Amino acid sequence: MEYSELLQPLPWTPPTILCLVILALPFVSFLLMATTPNGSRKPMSWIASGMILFAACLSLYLLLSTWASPANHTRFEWFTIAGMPKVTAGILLDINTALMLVVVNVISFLVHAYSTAYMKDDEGYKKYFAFLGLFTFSMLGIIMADNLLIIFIFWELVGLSSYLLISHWYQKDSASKAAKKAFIVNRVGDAGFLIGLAILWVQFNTLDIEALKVLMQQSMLAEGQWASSLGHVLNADWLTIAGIALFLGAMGKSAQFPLQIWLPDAMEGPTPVSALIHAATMVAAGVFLMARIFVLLDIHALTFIATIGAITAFMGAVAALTQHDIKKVLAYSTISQLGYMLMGIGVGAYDAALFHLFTHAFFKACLFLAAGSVIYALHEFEHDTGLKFDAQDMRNMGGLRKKLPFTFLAYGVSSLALIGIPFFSGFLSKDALLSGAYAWADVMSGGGFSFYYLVPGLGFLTVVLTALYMFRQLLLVFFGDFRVISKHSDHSLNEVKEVPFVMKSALIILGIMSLGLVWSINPLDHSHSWFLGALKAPAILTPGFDIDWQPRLIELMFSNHIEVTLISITMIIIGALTGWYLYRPGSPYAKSYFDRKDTINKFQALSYNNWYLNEAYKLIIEKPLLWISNGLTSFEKRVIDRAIDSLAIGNVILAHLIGWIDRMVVDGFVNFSVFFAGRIGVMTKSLQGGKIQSYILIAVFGIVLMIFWIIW
Amino acid sequence: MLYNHLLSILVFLPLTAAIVIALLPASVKHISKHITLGIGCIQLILAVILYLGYNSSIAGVNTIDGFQFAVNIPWINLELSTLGKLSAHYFVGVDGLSISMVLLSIVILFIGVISSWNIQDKVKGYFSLYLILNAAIIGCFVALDFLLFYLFFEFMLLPMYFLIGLWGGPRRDYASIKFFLYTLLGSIFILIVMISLYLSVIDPTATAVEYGLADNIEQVTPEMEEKVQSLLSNNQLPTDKLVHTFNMIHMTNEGNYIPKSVMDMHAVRMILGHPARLLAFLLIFLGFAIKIPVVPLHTWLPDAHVEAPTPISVVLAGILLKVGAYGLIRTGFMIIPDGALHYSWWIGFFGVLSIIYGAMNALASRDLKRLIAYSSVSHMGFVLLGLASLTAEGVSGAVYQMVSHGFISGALFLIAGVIYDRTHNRVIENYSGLASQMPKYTIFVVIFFFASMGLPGFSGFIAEIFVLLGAFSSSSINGLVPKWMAIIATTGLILSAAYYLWAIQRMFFGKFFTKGPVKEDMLSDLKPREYIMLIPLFVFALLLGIFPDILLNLINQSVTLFVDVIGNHGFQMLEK
Amino acid sequence: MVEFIFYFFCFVAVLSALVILFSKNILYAAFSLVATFMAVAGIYVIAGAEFVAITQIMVYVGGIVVLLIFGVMLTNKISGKAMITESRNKFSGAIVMISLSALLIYAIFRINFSALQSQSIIDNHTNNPAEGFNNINHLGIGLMSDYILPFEIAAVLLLIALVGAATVAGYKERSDGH
Amino acid sequence: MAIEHYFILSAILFCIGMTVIITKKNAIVVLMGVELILNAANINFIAVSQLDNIKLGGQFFALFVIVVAAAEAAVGLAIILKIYKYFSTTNLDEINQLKG
Repeated sequence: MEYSELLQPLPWTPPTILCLVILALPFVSFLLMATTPNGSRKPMSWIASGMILFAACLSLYLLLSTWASPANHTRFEWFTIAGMPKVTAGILLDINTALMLVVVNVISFLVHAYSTAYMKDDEGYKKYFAFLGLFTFSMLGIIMADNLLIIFIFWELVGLSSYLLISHWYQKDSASKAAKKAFIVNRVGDAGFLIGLAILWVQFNTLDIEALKVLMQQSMLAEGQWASSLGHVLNADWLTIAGIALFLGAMGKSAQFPLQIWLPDAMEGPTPVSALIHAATMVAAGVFLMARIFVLLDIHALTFIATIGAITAFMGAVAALTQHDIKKVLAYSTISQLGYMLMGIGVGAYDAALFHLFTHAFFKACLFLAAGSVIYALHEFEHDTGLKFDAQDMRNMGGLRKKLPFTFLAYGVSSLALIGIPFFSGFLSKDALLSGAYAWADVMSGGGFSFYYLVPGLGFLTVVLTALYMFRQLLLVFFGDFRVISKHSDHSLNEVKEVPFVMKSALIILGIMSLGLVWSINPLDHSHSWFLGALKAPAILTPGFDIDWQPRLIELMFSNHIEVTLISITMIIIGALTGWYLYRPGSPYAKSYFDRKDTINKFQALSYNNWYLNEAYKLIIEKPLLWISNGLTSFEKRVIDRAIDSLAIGNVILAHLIGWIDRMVVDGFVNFSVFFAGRIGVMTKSLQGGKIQSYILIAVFGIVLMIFWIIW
Repeated sequence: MLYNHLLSILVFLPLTAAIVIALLPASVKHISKHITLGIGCIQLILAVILYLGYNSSIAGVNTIDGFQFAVNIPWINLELSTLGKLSAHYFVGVDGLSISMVLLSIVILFIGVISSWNIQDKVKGYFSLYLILNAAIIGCFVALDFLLFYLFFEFMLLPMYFLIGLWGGPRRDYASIKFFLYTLLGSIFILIVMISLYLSVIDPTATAVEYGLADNIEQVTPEMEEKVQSLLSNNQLPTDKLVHTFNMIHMTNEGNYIPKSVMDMHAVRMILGHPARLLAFLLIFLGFAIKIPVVPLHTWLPDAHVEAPTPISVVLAGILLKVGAYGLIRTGFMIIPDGALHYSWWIGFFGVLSIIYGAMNALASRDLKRLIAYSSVSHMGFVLLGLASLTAEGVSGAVYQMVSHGFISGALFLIAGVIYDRTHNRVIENYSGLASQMPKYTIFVVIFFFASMGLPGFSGFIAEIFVLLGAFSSSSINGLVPKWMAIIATTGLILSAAYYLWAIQRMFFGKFFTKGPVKEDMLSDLKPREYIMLIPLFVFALLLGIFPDILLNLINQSVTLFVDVIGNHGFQMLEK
Repeated sequence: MVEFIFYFFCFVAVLSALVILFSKNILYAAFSLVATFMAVAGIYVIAGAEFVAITQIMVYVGGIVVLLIFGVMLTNKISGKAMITESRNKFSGAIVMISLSALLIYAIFRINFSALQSQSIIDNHTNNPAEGFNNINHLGIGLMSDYILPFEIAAVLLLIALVGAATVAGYKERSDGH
Repeated sequence: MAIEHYFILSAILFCIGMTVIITKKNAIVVLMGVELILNAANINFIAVSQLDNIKLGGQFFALFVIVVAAAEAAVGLAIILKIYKYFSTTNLDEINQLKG
């Protein structure tokens, strides 16, 4: 029937075979690193990097060769479950996939290369590279898979590799706790993902994305019921819930409110890992997933996504304002940027969201690696001088631009990209996103004012905050005095050395990718971007979706982007000036900041503690959960077990009772009858006591009885 | 020739060996473990033959001809004058549901032998009991005659009791008696139902012979059986010509029920105001629920696991729990489908309750083995939920979970055994940072913990996801299990991640130190024998996770028929 | 007056009978037996049976009680001590006897004597005996006519009893003498 | 004189006599009890004979009873004497040859 057509196996084509090779390379690297002896770790790591480089080249070739060509799809039957259409698996290579392949492989390669220097003295060097391979493999799996089930599988696997990499320094309690937290929070999202899958499975009995698209289009929405062409009927709400549930998966992985708490903690992992996983690729998987299933979402789910995205963008930016840790700032910034992307998905700016994903991947990776360089340099400094200080605390840094000029350059370029300064990549993608959001608010509110404007409003507000915290970071790290030295005057700044070449080269490549010119011929207008030209938002196929919605959005987006650009530039200037004013070298505010221990007001505390989400979770979920668990255990011990025990004891008592009854009653009866007979004998014998008077007595007694009987 | 007797060999070979070991002179008692290992090897070879010879396109389930490797020999025949004739057969055979269990059992039992290699104490007794257990387990999975099934089912109890009670930990007396009482209680419920079924069901073939339609069993044609059944339904058969049977397959056939008997499907008898068949299902469910185990009848499990020696924990978690689930499928669901449908909401509810309750308790466990035991409770809840949904996905998922949990929980108990072997202490907080001291061990722990929490790539994932899909779709396909149960069950996945990761974090990560009675020099990394045990389980869990067809091919036909029979047939009956 | 005498005799009879019952000394018992007999004889007189009363006194007091006292003396070695007899079965005897007497008295009160008396032919004579009516005459005539056979038998019985008594009491010595 | 009074006296004497028979250890005292009982019976006879003045049946019976009582007393005493010779006691407790 229809299913056999929908899910028919599709043959392998050269591009998909290439995909398979690309997928296999990191896995082979993982196996190599996992099985080879520790002695050969250096050369093996170079081989691993080489394999990723090869994969990157292949994916670049793949991108170029499949540019603007229709999607390549290969599908094969995976397994059969009783009475159901076959469960398939396969590779779906479209433009998104090809682009993501390049991004993941390139960044992965750069991180591999960077790590050979960064991790060179680490005990777990081999383990580290193995897990990097595993991660790359899983990430590529998400990108290529044509089936939500497969995506889910790799989805969990990236969670696993993220877990393993965060807990790389497992001897540190904070690292192992962070890893655990990351995995569990991701699991929460995954549970939602699973429910989304279940809803789709119930309706369509398949999870193949291409088939789902067809089936979704065929399904009907009428009278509050959502009927699939299979005849399965659900309440229409489930259509929205399916979208939201799938988004829940993305919320977990992409650290969206309220599941963003794991990402800052994940900075416990090595910095290159943070760059690869927690900035560039894995956290973007949520965005990628949403893009994959974009056409299956309905308007309510989209609104939900946009709202959550905007809230997260704002919350992340606020939290980034007051962090001391150089990586934490970047982590919150990542959360914020991911919020932007998902807001983009939610507002229908599909292409802008993906565009931002790619630009962000590069500049954020660059930022992280640059931050890694700073940390590396300071660690070396710490090592050389024997000073003890926290190499990640920005309050200890300052003035490093002189000693780490190269790092400063990369950091500056990518910071500007992140802030969204014109001529840098971030400007293009962020503007596209904001104009999309603005257009969406216009469309949704139907011209009048409404709460929909809060979404672009939060977006613009976040621009201010982004500029503020990035300027703050730049100023704190690279300008002013090197504060460790100013505290310990017997050392000089000269002892801080620039990082090795291999690290620098990674920064170069990523820094270049942060420039606007790479992405667009006209770096002031995102609509001229070659990139956006290639990405086109697909038409949403959900039943009951307004067909005019997307064209109207695009129309408005084009018309409003000039004003959006102006607004955002104004916002950036405001943010940048505030940042400069507060944290310029020698400013009183900055001075007081370096000395104080605690946050000075409620707002700062709120920001520093990431809106107290951790505490809230502890209070609302963790504590009650543990309390209930312990309660259940003691309930089991005290109530169930005791009931069982007392049942057993009662049984024993009953047995004893029955034993007693047996002895006393049953045996007693026998004994008694014997005793009774004997007694009777004794009694009658005693009557025959030879005592005549006794006989007479009894006779008289008899007479008494007789008289008694007669007169009554 | 071999095919016909394959199952019998599988059952009676260990039994014979048990007798041989019991008769060994004390001077050569050390070879008893070699004998047991040899039997295990032979069984493995036979299992391969079984797997290769099995025709997965035949469903079995409720058709006598559909069972493969079947042997059906009269066993007990009694003339009961006016009560008719009693006939119990030695009837064994496998279909998709049971062959997976048989294969699982053989593998786990083999691994159990390797794990028992270090037993020093009362070697002869241990291994002969182990072999008796072996025979009873396989017998239970292949028996198709209720009496035979019950016999094997009860037979498992005794060696298990002694194995826990004699070779167990410090509180073994308590644990073994608790185990014994619980399961004995369950058996009694099953016995009641078995007898009432026996009184209600006839063997149409034998009755045809008895009635004079044919001279012997070979000559009986399906038409004759139909004639017997129509005569029976019209009350035209004299009672002394009825041949009562324990045959489970006959029990699934509506036509074989004596009108107005206790379990009659047409005119429902009421007992205490409840339909007798529903009560019977309830009893069967209770009986097997203890074995599965279902919260709140599970408290024997943590104690039994904690006190049992490692190999016995492995067998207990890997196979014995599955006997409960398998029995529920084979008897409860197949014979009384109307009851299964009527109570499906409750079955699903108890499944979900087990999932959450088990996970919560695991979260609060301070003992590694207890944690794993509770995780077993939690995972067996998925089996129940899948069965309750009675959708193809759900039931497949449930059967898959049974097999998958067999491998994974077996491995988990081996893992707990590794640490117990070295330190005789399983309290989680006594350890920290084991990853730096025992890196290889840690790798296996992480692998199996993740496998158990349903990480994709391992068998548990396929099982759990299909159970959840099935439970979710049940409400729109047959309306048996509401959606919220599936949604709550997914939180079980989160909780399982929580307790496993927390355990990993506490025991394996962090700075290396030990507390309490545990000394640092006790901890050495894995030994070759332990690799031999863990690697096969790892391979099986991985294979089943990546190529689910290996198992699904075996069970698909049976599951399809099973769902079809119960779904359609049961609903018809329930309406009556 | 007659009632008073009757009750007096009743009182004496019962009292002396109780002395027999409660006294430990056998001789006291024997003598109070005499008193009882005398009182009973008095009651006979009141009941209009003078001859029986005389016979009572002669036979009992003159014969039986003397015999009894002889018996007492013959069976007790007199050594200055009082002749004491113990009691036994006190409690059960008391219970049985109290209940018996209670039952008897209850039964007597249940009897409707007035009906009995009204049906009696001689009803009037009871209260007013005819003048010149002589009991002894009637008794003598009766004994020699209507009751001759019992009278003779009683005589023979008495004879046999006395002979037998003498034989029993004295036989042993002779047999010993053999 | 109401006839019940005779009956009541007779009943009381009978009971006392019976009690004497049952409780006393000495055989001769027991014999006294027997005499009391016979007297009680006689009282009844005499009382009833009041209702039958002409025929005097009660008085005749009373006379015969007295005669028989005399004979009984004679024989009884003879036996007691014999017993005393044989057992050297008249204590009935010690004479338990009839003990089963």
